Amino acid sequence: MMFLSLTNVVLALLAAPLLLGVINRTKAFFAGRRGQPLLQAYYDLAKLLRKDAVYSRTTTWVFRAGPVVGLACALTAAALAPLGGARGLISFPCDLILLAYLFGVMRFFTVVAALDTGSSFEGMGASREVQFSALAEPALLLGLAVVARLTGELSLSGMFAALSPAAYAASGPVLALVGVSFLVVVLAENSRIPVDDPNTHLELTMIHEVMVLDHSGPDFAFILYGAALKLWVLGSLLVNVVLPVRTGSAALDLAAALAGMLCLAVLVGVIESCMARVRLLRVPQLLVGAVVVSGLAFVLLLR
Amino acid sequence: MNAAGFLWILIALPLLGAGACLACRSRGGVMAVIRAGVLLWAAAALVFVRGVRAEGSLSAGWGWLHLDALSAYHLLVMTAVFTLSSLYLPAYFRGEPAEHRTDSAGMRRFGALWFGALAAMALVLLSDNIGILWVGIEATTLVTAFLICTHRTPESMEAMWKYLIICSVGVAFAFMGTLFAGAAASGLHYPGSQALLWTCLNENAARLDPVLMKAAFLFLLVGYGTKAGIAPMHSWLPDAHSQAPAPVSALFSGFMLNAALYAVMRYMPLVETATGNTGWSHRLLLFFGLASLLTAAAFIGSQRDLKRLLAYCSIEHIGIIAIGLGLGGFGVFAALLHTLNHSLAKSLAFFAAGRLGQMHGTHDMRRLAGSLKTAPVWGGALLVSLLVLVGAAPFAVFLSELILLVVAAGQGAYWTLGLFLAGAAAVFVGILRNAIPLAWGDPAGVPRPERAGVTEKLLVAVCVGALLLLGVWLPGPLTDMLGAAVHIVEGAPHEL
Amino acid sequence: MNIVIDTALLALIVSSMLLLGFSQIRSCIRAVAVQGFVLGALPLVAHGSGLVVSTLLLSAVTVALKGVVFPRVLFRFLREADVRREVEPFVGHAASVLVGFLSLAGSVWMCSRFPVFPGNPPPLVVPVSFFMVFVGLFIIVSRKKAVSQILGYLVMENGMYVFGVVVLRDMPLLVDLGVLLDAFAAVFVMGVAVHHITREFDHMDVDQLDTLKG
Amino acid sequence: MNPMQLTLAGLVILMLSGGASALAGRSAAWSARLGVGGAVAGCILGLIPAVGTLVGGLSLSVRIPWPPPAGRGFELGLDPLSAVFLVPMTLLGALCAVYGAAYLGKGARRTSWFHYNTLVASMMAVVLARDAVVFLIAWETMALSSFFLVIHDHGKAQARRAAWLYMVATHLGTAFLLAMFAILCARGSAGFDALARAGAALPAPLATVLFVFALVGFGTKAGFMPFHVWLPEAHPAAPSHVSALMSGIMIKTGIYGLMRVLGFLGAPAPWWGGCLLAVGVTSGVLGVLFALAQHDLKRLLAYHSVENIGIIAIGLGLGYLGLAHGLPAVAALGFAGALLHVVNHAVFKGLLFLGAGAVLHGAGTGELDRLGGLLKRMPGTGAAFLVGAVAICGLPPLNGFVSEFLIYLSAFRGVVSPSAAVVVAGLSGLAGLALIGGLAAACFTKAFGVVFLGEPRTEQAAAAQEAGPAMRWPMAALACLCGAIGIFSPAVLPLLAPAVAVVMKGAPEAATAGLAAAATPLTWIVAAAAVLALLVAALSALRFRLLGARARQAVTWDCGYAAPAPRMQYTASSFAQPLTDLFAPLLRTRREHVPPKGIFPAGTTFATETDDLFQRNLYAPLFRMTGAALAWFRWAQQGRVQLYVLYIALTLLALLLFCVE
Repeated sequence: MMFLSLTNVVLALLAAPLLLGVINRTKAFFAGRRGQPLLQAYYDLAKLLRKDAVYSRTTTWVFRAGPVVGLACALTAAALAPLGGARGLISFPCDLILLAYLFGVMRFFTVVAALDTGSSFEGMGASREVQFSALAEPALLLGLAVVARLTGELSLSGMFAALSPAAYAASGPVLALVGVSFLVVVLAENSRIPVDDPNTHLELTMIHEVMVLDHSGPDFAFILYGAALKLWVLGSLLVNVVLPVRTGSAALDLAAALAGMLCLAVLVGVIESCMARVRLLRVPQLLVGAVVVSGLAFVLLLR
Repeated sequence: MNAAGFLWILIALPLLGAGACLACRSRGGVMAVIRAGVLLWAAAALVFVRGVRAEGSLSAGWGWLHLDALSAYHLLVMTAVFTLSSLYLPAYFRGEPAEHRTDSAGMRRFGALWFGALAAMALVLLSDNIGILWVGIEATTLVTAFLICTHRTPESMEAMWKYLIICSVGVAFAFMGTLFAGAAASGLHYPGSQALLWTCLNENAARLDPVLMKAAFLFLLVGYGTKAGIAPMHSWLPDAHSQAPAPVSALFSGFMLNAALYAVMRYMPLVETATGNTGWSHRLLLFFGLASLLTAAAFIGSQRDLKRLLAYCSIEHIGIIAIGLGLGGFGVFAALLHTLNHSLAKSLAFFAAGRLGQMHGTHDMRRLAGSLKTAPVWGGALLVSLLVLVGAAPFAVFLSELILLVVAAGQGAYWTLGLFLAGAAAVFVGILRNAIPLAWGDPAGVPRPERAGVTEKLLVAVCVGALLLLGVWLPGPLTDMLGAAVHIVEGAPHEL
Repeated sequence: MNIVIDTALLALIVSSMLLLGFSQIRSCIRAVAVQGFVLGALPLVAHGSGLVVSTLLLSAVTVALKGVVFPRVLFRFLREADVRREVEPFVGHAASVLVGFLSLAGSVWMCSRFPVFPGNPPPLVVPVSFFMVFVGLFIIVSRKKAVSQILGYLVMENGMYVFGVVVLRDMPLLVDLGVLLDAFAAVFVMGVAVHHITREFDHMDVDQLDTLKG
Repeated sequence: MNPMQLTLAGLVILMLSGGASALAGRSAAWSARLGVGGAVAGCILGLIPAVGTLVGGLSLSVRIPWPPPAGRGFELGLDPLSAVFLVPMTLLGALCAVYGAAYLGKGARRTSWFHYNTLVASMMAVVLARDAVVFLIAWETMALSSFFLVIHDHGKAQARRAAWLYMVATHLGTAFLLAMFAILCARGSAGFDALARAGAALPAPLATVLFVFALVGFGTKAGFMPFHVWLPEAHPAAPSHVSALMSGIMIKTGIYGLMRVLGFLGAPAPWWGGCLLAVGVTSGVLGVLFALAQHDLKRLLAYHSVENIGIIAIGLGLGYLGLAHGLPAVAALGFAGALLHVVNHAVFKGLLFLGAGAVLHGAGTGELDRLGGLLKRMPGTGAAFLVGAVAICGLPPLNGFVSEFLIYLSAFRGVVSPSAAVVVAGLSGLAGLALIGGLAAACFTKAFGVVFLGEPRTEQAAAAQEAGPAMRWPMAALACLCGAIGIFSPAVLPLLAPAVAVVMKGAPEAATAGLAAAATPLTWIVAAAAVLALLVAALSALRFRLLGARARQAVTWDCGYAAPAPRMQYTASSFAQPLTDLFAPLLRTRREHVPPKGIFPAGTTFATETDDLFQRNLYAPLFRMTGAALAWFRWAQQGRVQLYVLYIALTLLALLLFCVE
């Protein structure tokens, strides 16, 4: 069991950047291009780690602390997240709170690091980031609460281990709704379309990217890697809910889960290719929608 | 020695003092006479109060003079108020602005009237004959009328006239009530000299004619209530208090109102026993008490004149005392305790108002703003006394009001409870809204300097100290005396 | 004996009515003086059985004060404050008289609610005293001149005096005298007050004393 | 010397030193020395027995036969519940005194320390009182002394207005308490044990009424919405060390009173918990929203007190729901979370207000949009403030997270519990907490970022001075406490068990059993925190190896714009604008806007003001209407003496007609 959890974590650490590659390839496919190599993210990281860094004269130690703390949080979160029926490395009742709040810490420090530069663009991005996450958090927790109520378990590992196709037979619609709201959360939290466009380059329209405009070199590598891990962890929650494959053999379950992650990446790519970014003023409605969906799921569960 | 025989001293001494004042040459002389006389009188009064504590009650003059726990307690309050006011007088008259500075003739008249008031109120407390009781109350009206217009201004004239007419009419009703009481008693066939003695009436109150007693009590309540400033008979009070010189206002609020209320208290056991302890009179007092409280609450918010504000505050507190009497039982205890607390606090407030008014030449609160800066001693005194009067802990008034609430709750009188709290809250808001600018606002204009002497500082310190002490501690003797007084008002013995 | 008392009471009623009707302050004062004399006679007839010294003294003092001194005092102040001599009522004279009748009826009705008074006095006494009290009040309320107010107060006092003398025969003399003294002092003080007021405002129109309000 | 005597000694020392400092007011130095010395000594004397009680779990009481009339005696007691409040009270009292001495400096008045020490002493008396009369006297004294402290800077009209609002609010609240205690005392004596007996025997409707009274009365002091209106006015007006004390612990006496009194009222009705929960969620969400809309640092912090009181109320609500539905685990966790949050909020809110004071003291303004870049100039203050900000956002591994986690745990337990009411309650509770958490993060990234980061927006801010050591050390101590409570949470939790047992009126075992559910998670959280710390260390080491000193300095990326200026930075208002727009219907922000016109626009202005929802739409109109209604009575007294006599006559007639039969 312990071994499985470890492999889980290692897998996350290794495979997280791959998701970005998959997403890009999917988008390239839809755009009819060959696109970057799958492992582009890894190359970028390697290059960035080797580069120097430039710091604004305005900044203080807070600016430097941002990426470090962010990545540390992402890594810790990775240790919390279970996948494919295997328990997370760290697992206890209500660890989901810790998970959510670790991302909270990550966000907090990214945001203050952005504000440390005194650049109005980064301030803009920071302000949007806090707004959207403030709305995404209830959606995530409500969804998890639904799962908890459904399985009677309080720890992530416990509740996801208790999920199974049988659970779908019992209360499929509930889980489906939760899945939907999680998908929105994943997209919003990782600043993907329709909430944010990762490869736009107009400062005025960016959210997450604009916050890290001034980071360079290893710092930026940390941020990139942290983002990838965040995508992986949150995605794994979604995958856990959407396809709880329980063949009995842990290896098979894990493989299925990995497949699920890749599918998720593809799905994100597809969404990014065939949807436009919604107007910033519409984003809150989207997130509130996610909250409502989770609530709806709970009502279905209670009745 | 048997102190009782000399009760008449308490009335004679002030009369002598009045004479002495008239004989005096200078302002200073009058002041000296007042200070000496009142202190002497206070000493004598305290001796008799101790006598009452020892023997239960004193009586003299073929039973026409009588001092029991109830009157002794009021005598105590009266002593406190008169002593404090008399000690305050010199400071006040020294601080008079030149434009209306009392000349020596005016001073002589003031001294004489001051002693006259002392004598009249002493008569009220001492006389056992309800007829003489009435005479005493009427006398206070007539004597104090001219104290109001010590400084002769059109307003003070007007106030004096209203005071005179309204109180005379009211007290006339009280006379009618006294006559009715006599009529109710005339079935007892006492020899003429005792027919109207309260003690005799009290002994066989059960044989008094109930209907006549009720009618009597109605007349008395309206009559003495007018003098006590119970709404809706209160209308003279704001005018008189606002126009009278500060020491006189202190006297009015500090004791004259209580004296009238004391007269009502005297009749409560009679009518209750006569009508078979149905709580009829209590209900009336409760009603009028609430009426006064709410009237004060309604008017106090819109006052601009500091002394008028204090006058309405007096109406409120008289109402609170009446509520206590109306609740009966332990409520009477609270009411009597409240009498003392209110008298001390209100005297202090009027002292402060008087001196501040002299410094600014007006009592308009907008002009008095920032008094803590301009006059630390009296500004502070005013702030503290206002806080006490709105019932802020840890001061004495808070305590008596709290007891009152507990009693009300104990009787399930939740409406009383609610109305009391509502009214008190309204008064609180009304007063505090003015108190904050008064204390801390930006001073308007430059007043004359304060120059508070040692006496004044001591006066303030003593009042504040007493109020603070009474707020956290009741001395045993006081409690006992209050208990005995409650027995008297309640007629039947009542466990505390 | 009751006949005499009833006549006296009738005299009081009539004088009060006239008081309501008169438009000249002087005549009002005279009416009150008349009442004073009647009241002075009252103790004699009321305590008919054997003329006691105290009774004589009482009636004498009464006549002296209510019949002689008060009117003189009032006339004097009226002279000093030489102002128009009309009463100037809020309520017209005819209406006032009507009110008088109503109050008489009312007081009769009200007194019917009381039990028989001890030592059963003639039936008309209590209603008349109530009536006079009401009339006095009405005069105070409905007249503008300060002097009228004093008159009203006097009438009230008289009414109560009737009650006292007839119903409380054995009221100690000292109390009676004290009461009379107080009444005198009251009138005197009010007179002095009017004097001062006329000096301050050079009018004695109470209606204009309304600067203090609220 | 037994603990109670220590506490009493502390109280006496506080009072005496306060008086002495007032008398020594002629020499400001001595006044400060006496006051501060006495405050510190008294607080330490009070702290010792409190800690002893928490560790030992025993409860003591002492009755001094000196009677406040109508009371049974001057009766004090110290039980775990009191101790939980007493510990932060004394700690904060001492630290704020030390800070205040330096903060006031020349601005001290001769009575400053008298009122301060009286405030501390009366607060201690409030939590120690075991007799209704003593409690009420202490309660009113507390109100009065804090009133004097709020109006300390009475030169400002705004301070006077704040003090007036505060006094009125607190007095109206006290009116409800008076009614409640009167009704309870009337059923026996004034001692708390007697009140408990009386309360247990109350008929249900009366108990309900008393619950409402307690909620309103204590809620006004605690700052529950909608009774909070005084709070955002009074706390900014007071000197910062006083704001820290008031916001940190004084408003908690309301929570204490509520818990104490609800303990008297017999078994809690199910809807009480629900009511508290609703109040909590409302206060929490609205509080943080209004905080977002503020641009004065201390006002912002004051609104956050409302928010945190809301979080505490959520915990209490869950607790009482748990009690009512027989779910000891939910109850214990809820209460424990609430109590711990009381302590935590005292620590970090005290820290934040002290930080704000340092900013005020150093830069001369608390106006967010006039500050900036202070971290370079005030490194110590900035670091401490950052710790406080992270803590108040409830982020791990600091103390705020622990208490919120306990409440979350209780909520989730409720969610998986059988009874539907508790499920819904738990769900709304955790949804509310989540929303509050997100918004709080937004608010404090704004506060910290705009004040301490970026470039100074004004010369004032550029010339800011770091606070002196006497002001920095208290902040440092509090910051360390934030960390310590977070790290040692598994050790802190058992200390709460006795207090929770008092609230649950059950055996300590029940409470301990309930809290056991939280033991494992807290241990794991500490482990995770350790991992986090290690990772941070490792990563920074890694970056240092990669970069060494090879970091170049440059200007901030300005998108190619030629002349960037500090004024172009994102301001607090603009940072919060998306959220405030989103909740505009609630906030009703007023805007004065002169838009730019033409090609070369002249002066253009934009200003927003968000005044309190309830103050503007509920209380102000209410007071206006009452005033108008009362003024209407004045026609009755127009100065006509005839009319006055008529009133008397009519009264008499009416009485004669109706009262004689």
